[in-house]
Amino acid sequence: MNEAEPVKVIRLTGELEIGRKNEIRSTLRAPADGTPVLLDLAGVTYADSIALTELLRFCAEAQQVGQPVALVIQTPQFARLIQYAGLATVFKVFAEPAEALAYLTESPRQ
Amino acid sequence: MNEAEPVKVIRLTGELEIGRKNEIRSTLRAPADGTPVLLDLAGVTYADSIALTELLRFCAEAQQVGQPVALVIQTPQFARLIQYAGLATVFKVFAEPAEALAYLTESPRQ
Amino acid sequence: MSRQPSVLRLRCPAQSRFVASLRHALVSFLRAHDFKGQQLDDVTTAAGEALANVVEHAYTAAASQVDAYIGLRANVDAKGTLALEVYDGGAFVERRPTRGRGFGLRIIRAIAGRLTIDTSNGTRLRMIFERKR
Amino acid sequence: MSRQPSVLRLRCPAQSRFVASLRHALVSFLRAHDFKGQQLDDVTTAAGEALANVVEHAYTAAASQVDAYIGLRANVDAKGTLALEVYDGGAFVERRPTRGRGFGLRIIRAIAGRLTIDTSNGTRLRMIFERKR
Ligand SMILES: Nc1ncnc2c1ncn2[C@@H]1O[C@H](COP(=O)(O)OP(=O)(O)O)[C@@H](O)[C@H]1O
Ligand SMILES: Nc1ncnc2c1ncn2[C@@H]1O[C@H](COP(=O)(O)OP(=O)(O)O)[C@@H](O)[C@H]1O
Repeated sequence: MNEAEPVKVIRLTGELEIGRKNEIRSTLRAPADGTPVLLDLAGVTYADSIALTELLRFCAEAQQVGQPVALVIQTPQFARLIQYAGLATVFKVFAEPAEALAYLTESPRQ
Repeated sequence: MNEAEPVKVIRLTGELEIGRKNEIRSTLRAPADGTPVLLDLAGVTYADSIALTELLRFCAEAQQVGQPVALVIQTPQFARLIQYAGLATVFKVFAEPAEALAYLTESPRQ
Repeated sequence: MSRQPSVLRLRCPAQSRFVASLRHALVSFLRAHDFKGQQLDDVTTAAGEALANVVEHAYTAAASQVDAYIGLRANVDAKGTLALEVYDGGAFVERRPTRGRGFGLRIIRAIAGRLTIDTSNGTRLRMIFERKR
Repeated sequence: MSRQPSVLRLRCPAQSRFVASLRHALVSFLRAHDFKGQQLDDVTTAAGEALANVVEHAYTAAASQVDAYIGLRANVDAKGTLALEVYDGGAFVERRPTRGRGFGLRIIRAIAGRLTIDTSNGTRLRMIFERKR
């Protein structure tokens, strides 16, 4: 990672569920400048479709400003939730932060 | 603490409750030689009267062989349980292991 | 192994802040009945989606004085089969799928071997899970 | 604040391995209703003692085919008052206090503001707790 391309890290932990909808929504705000975003969700212990909807909205907003987003997910429940929802190909999911960072800083993008 | 007077440490953690009765009973065995015992219960998160009954039995057995016993308890629920059961004066309870150790190794006993 | 059925029943106001604790109570109950690993996760996920749907949809058209509740019933029979029901006293909202929504029932369908949705009197989702060992 | 009552009901075989999870389920439910700190601990302690008594005493004289269950019901009303019931289908055992035993009911009495024990049909302990803020 070099100075020219910083990465913004947004971290959410614990249970990402309906009771925390507003908090999740306000945490997931896309920077307007196209900075790549590493969504560190490694400390999430549970997620539901309310969280998925917020993540989808965030990624769509980011895409509009050409901002790449990589998700770090280590919780089996969360990873399977994304499969069950049919969103496996929609999110860029990595098990390790280093892999996500490599994707954000090294891969060529248009 | 010196070589002449070692202290045996017995540790129990988690929930000391009816479902673990047999395990608690077999862990709480008094050494036959009168070695002082530090019962390290600092990591106990919950206790019930089944655990109290086992502790009482252990302390009574220890007393018969002249073996001093000090309990380390830090959990408010556990400390209050002992009060509610009317056993505040029966157990030697300390909040800190160092205090319990000092009691076992330094106080004069008959 | 238990010979008798075990039952957990919960009823709470249909508010989002209760959903997590209903789920936690269900997890405690299921753990005691030897549900674990992926199956425990999956059942919990399905329950969470059904509970969230009640909060989000069941009472949207209801008058404010209505008793807006969520009900959950989990029954584990002698064979270890779980019948899980999530129900409400609201009204099912028929709706066309919208982009970026509509994951809840899709997730539940992906998980539950057998699912029935009864909308004759409020909404009642019933899911059956055979215990995996 | 919830306007409607909330209810948790649990029924499990009267076996010691279920007691912890019944307690955990109760804690989850109570936390959602703003019980915390010493009061949450105390209610949990009282419930744990009542549940343990069912396992230890209720069915000692019963035939082995009997449906030996523990029941728990927690009702939080609109004011936040908790009515907690632990009940069984066994028989109350009258007994003289023995040294080193008999702490369960003593602990429950020290905690519960209002306690009734109904032994007309199995045993039913009912405890009332006003919510402290
Ligand atoms: N308990 C319920 N009460 C009323 N309507 C419901 C209920 N559960 C589901 N629905 C209806 O089914 C639709 C699809 O639900 P779901 O797949 O969970 O997606 P979403 O909640 O994202 O809309 C909801 O939008 C709603 O119209
Ligand atoms: N649910 C119950 N069913 C039958 N007998 C009970 C029940 N609860 C309490 N008892 C009786 O009351 C006595 C006192 O209970 P308790 O104070 O908890 O002490 P302990 O369980 O240590 O005997 C028990 O020994 C038993 O005879």
